[in-house]
Amino acid sequence: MSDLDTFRMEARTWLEANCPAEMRTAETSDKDACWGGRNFKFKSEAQKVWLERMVAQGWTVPTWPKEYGGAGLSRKEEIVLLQEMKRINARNPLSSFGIWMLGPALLKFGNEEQKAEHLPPIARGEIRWCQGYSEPGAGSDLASLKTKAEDMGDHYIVNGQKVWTSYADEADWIFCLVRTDNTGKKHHGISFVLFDMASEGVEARPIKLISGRSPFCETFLTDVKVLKKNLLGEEHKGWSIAKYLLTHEREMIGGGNEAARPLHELAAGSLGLEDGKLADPMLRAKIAEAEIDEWAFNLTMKRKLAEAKAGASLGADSSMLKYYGTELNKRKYELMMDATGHEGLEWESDRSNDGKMARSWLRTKGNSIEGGTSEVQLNIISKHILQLPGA
Amino acid sequence: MSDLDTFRMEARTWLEANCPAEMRTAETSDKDACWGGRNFKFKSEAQKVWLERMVAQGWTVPTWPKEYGGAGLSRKEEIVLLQEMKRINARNPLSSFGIWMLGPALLKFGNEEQKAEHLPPIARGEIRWCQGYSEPGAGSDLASLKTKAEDMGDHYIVNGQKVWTSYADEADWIFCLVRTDNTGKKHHGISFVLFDMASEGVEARPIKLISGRSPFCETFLTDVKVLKKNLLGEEHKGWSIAKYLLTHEREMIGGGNEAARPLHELAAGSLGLEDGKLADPMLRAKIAEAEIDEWAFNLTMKRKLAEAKAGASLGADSSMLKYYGTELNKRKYELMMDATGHEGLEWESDRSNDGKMARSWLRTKGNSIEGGTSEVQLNIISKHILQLPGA
Amino acid sequence: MALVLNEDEVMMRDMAQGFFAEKAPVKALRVLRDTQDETGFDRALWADMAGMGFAGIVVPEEHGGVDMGYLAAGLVAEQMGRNLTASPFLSTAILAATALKHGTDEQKSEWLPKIASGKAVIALALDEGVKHNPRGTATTAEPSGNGFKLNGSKAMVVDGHVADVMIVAARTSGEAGDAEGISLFLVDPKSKGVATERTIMVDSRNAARIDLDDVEVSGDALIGTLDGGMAVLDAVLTAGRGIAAAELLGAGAQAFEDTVAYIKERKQFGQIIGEFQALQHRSSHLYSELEIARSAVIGALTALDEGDEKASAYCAMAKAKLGSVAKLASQEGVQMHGGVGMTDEYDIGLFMKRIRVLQELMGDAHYHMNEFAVANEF
Amino acid sequence: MALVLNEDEVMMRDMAQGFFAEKAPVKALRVLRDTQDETGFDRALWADMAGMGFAGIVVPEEHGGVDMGYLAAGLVAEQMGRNLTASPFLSTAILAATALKHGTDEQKSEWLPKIASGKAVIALALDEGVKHNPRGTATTAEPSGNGFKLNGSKAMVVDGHVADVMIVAARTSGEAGDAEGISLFLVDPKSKGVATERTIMVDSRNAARIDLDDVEVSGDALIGTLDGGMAVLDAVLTAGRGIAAAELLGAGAQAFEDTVAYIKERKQFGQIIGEFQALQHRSSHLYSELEIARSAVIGALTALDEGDEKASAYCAMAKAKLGSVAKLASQEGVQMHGGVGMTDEYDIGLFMKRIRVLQELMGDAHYHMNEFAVANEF
Repeated sequence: MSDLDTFRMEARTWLEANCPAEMRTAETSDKDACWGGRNFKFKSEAQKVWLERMVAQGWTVPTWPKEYGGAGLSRKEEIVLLQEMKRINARNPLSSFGIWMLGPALLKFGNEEQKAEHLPPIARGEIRWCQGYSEPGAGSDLASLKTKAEDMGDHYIVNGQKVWTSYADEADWIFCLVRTDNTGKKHHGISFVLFDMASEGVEARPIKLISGRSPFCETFLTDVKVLKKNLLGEEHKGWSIAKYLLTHEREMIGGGNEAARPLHELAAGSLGLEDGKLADPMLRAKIAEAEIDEWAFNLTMKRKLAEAKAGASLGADSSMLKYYGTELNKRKYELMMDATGHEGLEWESDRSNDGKMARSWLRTKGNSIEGGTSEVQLNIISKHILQLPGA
Repeated sequence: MSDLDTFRMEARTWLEANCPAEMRTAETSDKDACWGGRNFKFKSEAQKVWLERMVAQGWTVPTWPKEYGGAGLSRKEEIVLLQEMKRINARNPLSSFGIWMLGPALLKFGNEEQKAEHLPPIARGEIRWCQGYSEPGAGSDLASLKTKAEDMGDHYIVNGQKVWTSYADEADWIFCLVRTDNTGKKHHGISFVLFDMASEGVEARPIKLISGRSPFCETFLTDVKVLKKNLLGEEHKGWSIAKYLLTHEREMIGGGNEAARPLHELAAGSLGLEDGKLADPMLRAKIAEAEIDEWAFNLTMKRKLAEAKAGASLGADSSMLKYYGTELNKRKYELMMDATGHEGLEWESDRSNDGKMARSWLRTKGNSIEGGTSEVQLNIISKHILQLPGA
Repeated sequence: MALVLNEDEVMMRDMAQGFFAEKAPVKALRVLRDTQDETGFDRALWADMAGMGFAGIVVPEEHGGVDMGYLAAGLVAEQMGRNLTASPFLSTAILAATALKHGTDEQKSEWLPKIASGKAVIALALDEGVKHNPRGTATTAEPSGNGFKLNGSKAMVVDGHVADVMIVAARTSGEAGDAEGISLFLVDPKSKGVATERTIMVDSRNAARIDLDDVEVSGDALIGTLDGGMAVLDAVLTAGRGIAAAELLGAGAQAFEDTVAYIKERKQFGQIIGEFQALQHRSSHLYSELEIARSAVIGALTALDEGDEKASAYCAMAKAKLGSVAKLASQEGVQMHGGVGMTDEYDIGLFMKRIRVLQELMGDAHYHMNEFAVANEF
Repeated sequence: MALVLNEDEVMMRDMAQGFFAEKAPVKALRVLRDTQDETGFDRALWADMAGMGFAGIVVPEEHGGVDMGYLAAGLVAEQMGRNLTASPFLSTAILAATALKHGTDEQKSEWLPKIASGKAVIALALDEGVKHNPRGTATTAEPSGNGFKLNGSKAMVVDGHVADVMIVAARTSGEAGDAEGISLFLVDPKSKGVATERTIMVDSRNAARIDLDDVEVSGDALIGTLDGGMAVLDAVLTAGRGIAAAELLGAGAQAFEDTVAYIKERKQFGQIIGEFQALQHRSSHLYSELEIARSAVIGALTALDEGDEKASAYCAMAKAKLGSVAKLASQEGVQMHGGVGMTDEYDIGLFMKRIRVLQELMGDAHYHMNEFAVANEF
C-alpha cells in the first residue's frame, strides 16, 4: 500500500468519525456557507463543531505548513482529502478569501512576522478578509488606482475610495492596493497593505445590483492609519503581488460557474417535447450548439490543467479560459431564460424561489466584467500569445 | 394627362417598335452584356441594333444633357423609362463604367473641353473605361497610393502599379489616381488623370481569384505619358473626386447582390421536406433568421432611398448599407452552400454549370473587401455617425 | 409603402417624445418599483395619456378615439420604450381596442369610448404555459344556461390585477393545439370563481396569473364568432407584436445611445474607452442592426395600416428582429458600461430587464422564426 | 482521460510535421491541380507515407500495421490539414481500415496488409443525396445466385475513381430512412455494371460519382452481418469524423497562423494592420475557439482509443465543433487578408475550399448538432 493509499484510509476513517451528519448534506443556498470572522454567527452547532474539528486537523488549509495552522500536506494528499470529503458529501468547513487569495500571497511575499501574525487566524476562521482593489476610476485599468497612502514615518495615512469590495461590510481585515508614489509610471508606486476594517475612517456600503442584493460594497477610506509593518512586500512594488492574485482570481471565475443540470433537460422539462424533439426547434439548435461548446470547454479546462501539471505554464491561457468560460456561461443563461419563458421572468415569489432564474441570469452579466473584462482578456491574448504589435 | 404620363406613352410606343425581340429575354450570363468599346464584338445583330437605336434616342444616358449624347430627361422621366424597359423585359443596351462612374464625375468636375471630348463616346459605347484606384500597398488605405506622376511641363510621366483594375485588359481608357505631390499629408497631392490604355508603357494582366477567372487585372505603368489637358479637376486635389466616386461605388455594391430565388426554396428543393419542414432543422432556423434580416435590409434600402428623395442626405449611412448588405450576402451564400451540400461543392461539370454555386459563394467573400472593407465601413460609421473619439 | 414619416406622424412623434420625457421618464418607473405601487402604473399619467389621444389612438372617431392608426401608435410606443414608461397602453389601447373593434355594436359602444377616455383598463388573458402559444389554449368554456362556464389558468396577463374587464381566450371545441375552436369572452374580474394574483416580474411592470374556476359569463360576452376566436386573436396579436416591436425599438435605441454617451466619457488606461476600435466596431455594428430594425418596425406597422395581406407576417417578423436586436443592444450596453452597468444605480440594467420581458411577450424571436418558416412552407 | 500528448505521440507529431512540410506542402496540391493530375494524389508520396507507417497507423501489427491508434492518426491528419496534403489517408488508412477490422479473417488477411503497405486504395461509397445521410441509403442489394446484385448511385465517394476496391453500403432490407437493413459489400470497380465518374470538387481533391447497374458480387463480399451494416458504419464514421476533425484542426490552425503572420506585416493607414484592436480582438477570439476545438479533437480521439462508450458521440461533437471553427478561421482569414485573400496566388483561399469540403464530409455541423439532440433525447 502506497503512502497515498495509507493517507486515504486515515482520512476516510477520520472524516467518517468527525463529520457531523448535518454537514454531509448539500448546501441549499449561499447562506449555508461558513465564512468565519469576528461577527460570524454559526447556523448550527454542527457547523461550529465541523469547523473546530477541521481546524484542529489543520485541514481548513491542508497544504499550509503546520506552524501556520495547516497540515503540511502535499498537493497529491490534498487531492485525496478532497476526494474523500466529496465521497461523503462533506461541506467545505470554511469559505475564506483569506485562504483562497491572501494566504498564497502571504506565503509567497510575506515576512516571517506577517505570516505568523495573519496566517493562523485565517486557518482558524477567526479573521475574515476582503479585497480592496478596484476604484470608481480604475476598473479594467486597475493600475490607474488613486487611493493615496501618505508616508508618516512608521505609518501611512490612507485616503480614497474602493469599489466592488466583496463582503466589505462583514469582513474584519482588508488587503488593499494603495498608491505610495505618484511620480513614475502607473504600475510603479503601488503598495500592498493590510489593515483592520474596524480602523477609524473606514466605511463600507453595500451596492445594489441589477440582480438585486449583492456582496459587493463601496468602501470609503478617510485618514485611515496603517502601520508600516502591515506593508506586504516592498513599498511601491505591490503591483507584482496584485498581478499574482489576479491570475488566481481569473482561473476561479473562468471555470467556476457550471450549472448542475444540462441545459437540454431544463428546457425539456420546461417546454416539453413534440415527437421526441424540443417544442421550440430554434432553441433546440442553440442548446445543442452551446452544449457541444460546453463539453469542449470543459475538456479544455482539463487539458490546460493537465498541461500545467506536466510542467507547462498556463500563462496567458488563463485569459483565454476566463474569456471563453464567462461568455459561454452568459450564453447558457440566456438560453435558460428562453427555455423558462414567463416563469423565468418572475422576480419575487415562492414559486420562482424569489426570482432565482432571473437573478442568476442577470448576475452572469457580471462574469465577463469582474476579474478583468472580456475585452481586457482579449487584449492580453493579443499581446502575450499572438504577439500582435501595439497590443 | 400629366407630362409624365405622356412621356410614359411615348416611351412605351418607341420601345415596342424599336427593341428587338431577342433583346427582350433575360441575360443568361455576364457574357451577354454589351460593354462597347473599340474591341467589343457584338454577340448578335440584335445587340448592335439595340445599342444604336438607344444611342440615337440619347437613352443610354437618359439624364445627361443632349449635347453630350444624353436625352436631358429628369430623374422622374428616367424612372419611367426604366419601368417601361422592365415592362417588356428589355436588356440594358450598354454596361459601362464610363456611364456609371466616370460620367457623373466628368459632369461635376470636368471642364467644357473634357466633357465634349469624353462624354459623347461614352454615351455611344465607343470608348470603354476602367478605373485605376487600388495599388498593392494601398487597398483600404487608398490615399496612401504611390503611383507617381512627374510634372514635365505640358504632360506628366506616370510610373507605378495599379491592382484590382476591372476589365483593364479590355478597356480603352482609364481614369486613374496618381500622386503629383509627395510633400504634404497623404490625402493631398493626389491627382485624377485620364489616359489611353493603348499608350506606351501600359500593361494589364488578369488576376486569377479563388473563385476562378475574374475581370480584375494588375496594371503596370512604366513611363506613361499623360497630357495635362487630361487632368480632371485641380492638380493635387483629386482625392475629392475619388471620394465622390467611392460613395457611388459603395451604394452599388451594398444593394446589388440579391439572389433571385428565396433561400428557403433553394433549400427545400435541395434537401426536401419532412412533415412539411426542411429536413435539416438547424439550417431551417438559420434560413428563417437570414430571410427576416433580408426583408428588413431591403426595407432599409427603400427607406433610405425614400429619405434621400425627401431631401435627407444619405451620408455615412451608405457605409452602413454597404457593410450590412455585403455581410448578409456572405451569410446567405454560406447557407446556400449548406443547402446544396455535395452538389454545391462541384467545381467543373455541366451538372453544376461549371461550379456556379461554389464560385459564386467564393466570389461573395470579396463583397466585404472591395469598395472599402467592412472594417473601413465600421470605422466610417464610428467616426461620422456615432462621432466616437479618435475614430 | 411610405417608409418616411409624414408631417402628422412627425408631429405625433415629437409630441410623444416631449410628453414621456417630462411626465414618465425612467425615474418614474423606479418610484413605482421602489414604493411597491399596487397599481403598477400611475393613473394620473394614464389620464393624461388619454387626454393626449394616446389611449384612443386606434379607436374609431365615432367611438371617441383619434383613429390615427398603428404606425402612429408605434411612434408613441417607441417613446415609451425610450423612457421605460409604465402604462396600460399595450394591454388596453392596443390589444383590447383591436379586439373590441371585432365586437358587437353593443360591445363597441360600451367599451371603446371607455378605452379612448382612459376610463377602463382591459387585459388580454391568453397564455397558459411558460411560452406564448395561442393554439395551445386549454382553458375551457362550456355551454351553461344562456352563457358559458369557464375553467382554466392564465399566466403573464399584462395589467390583469387592475383590469376592469378581461378578454379571455377559451376553448369551445377541439383540443389544445388546434387553431379552430377557440372563442374570446369578456369576463368581469369580480365574477365569482376568478382568482387574480399579481406576479412581480423582472421588469417591475404589471403581470398576473388568473385562475378561472366555474366562472359564469352570459352569451353576449362572446367577442367574434363561436370557435372562430383565432381570427380576432390574429388581428390582436398582429397589432400587439407590431407595437411591442416599436417599444423594443425605443428601448434598444435608448440603451444604445446611453451606452455610446457613456463610452465617450469613461476613461480607462488613460484613454476614453470610446477610442478603442474594438468597441467602435461593435457599436457601429449595433447601429447598423438598429437601423435595419427600425425599417422592420416602420414597414410592419405601415403594412398594418394599409391593410396589406402580409401585415400579420410582417409584424411577426418585426417582433422577431426587434427581440434579437434590442437584446443585443442591452447586452452590449451592460458590458460596455463595465462594473457600473451591473449596478442598480445606472439605467442600463433596467433596459435589459424590460427588453427581456417585451421580447418574451406575444412570442419571442425563436417563436416567430419558426412561424415564419411554417408560413413559408419550409 | 489523458489530454496531454505522451512521448510517443509527440514524436509522431514531430515526425509528421517534418514529413509533410517537406514532401507535400501546399504547393504540391497546386501542382496536382494545375497539371490536372488524373490520380489526384502523388502515388510516390503515398508509398512514402506507407513507409513511415502512416498507411497502417490503425492496422493491427499482425496484419502489417503499426497499430498506434486514432489519436496518433489524428496527429498525422492535423499535419496533412496544415499542408493541404492530398493522399488516400482518410479513405483508405482510416475508413477502409476501420471497416475491414470488422471483416472476416479472409478479408482482413487479404486487405489490411495491402492497406498498411500502401498497395491498395479503398473507397467508401456511402452517400447518395446531396447531404450526408447514412440511414437514407437507398442503393439496393438483392440476393442473386450465391451472392447479391447491386443497383443504385453514390456521390462524393472520396478516391472513388482510383480505388482498387470499394466498400459499398446497400440496403438488403427495410426502406430508406431505416437504420436497420443496410449491409456493406466489397465491390471491384472493374466489375460489370460499375460506372465511375470523377467529380472535380472545389478543393481540387478526389471525389467520384459511382453508378451501380446490376453489379454482381459474391456472398463473401459481405463485411459484417447481413442487415447489420450500420454497426460497422458507426465505427467507420466515428473514426472518420474524428480524423476529419483533426484535419480540420490542422487546416484551421494553419489558416489562422498564416493570417496572424500576414496582419503582422501588412501596412495600411501608416500602421501595421495587426495593431488595429478590432482585428486583435477577432484574432484572440479565434485563438480561443481553436484552443477549445483542439481539446475537442484530442478528447474525441482519446475516447475512441480508450473504447469509451461515448466515443461515437464525442467524435461527432468534435466534427461539429471543428466544422464551425475551421470555417470561421478561413472566413476571418480571407477577410483579414483583404484583396490578396481573394487571389489564387495566396494560400488562404485554398484553405477555405478544403475546409468547406471537409466540414461537409460525413456530416456538417448542423447534422451533428441535430444528432446530438436526438441522442440526448431533446
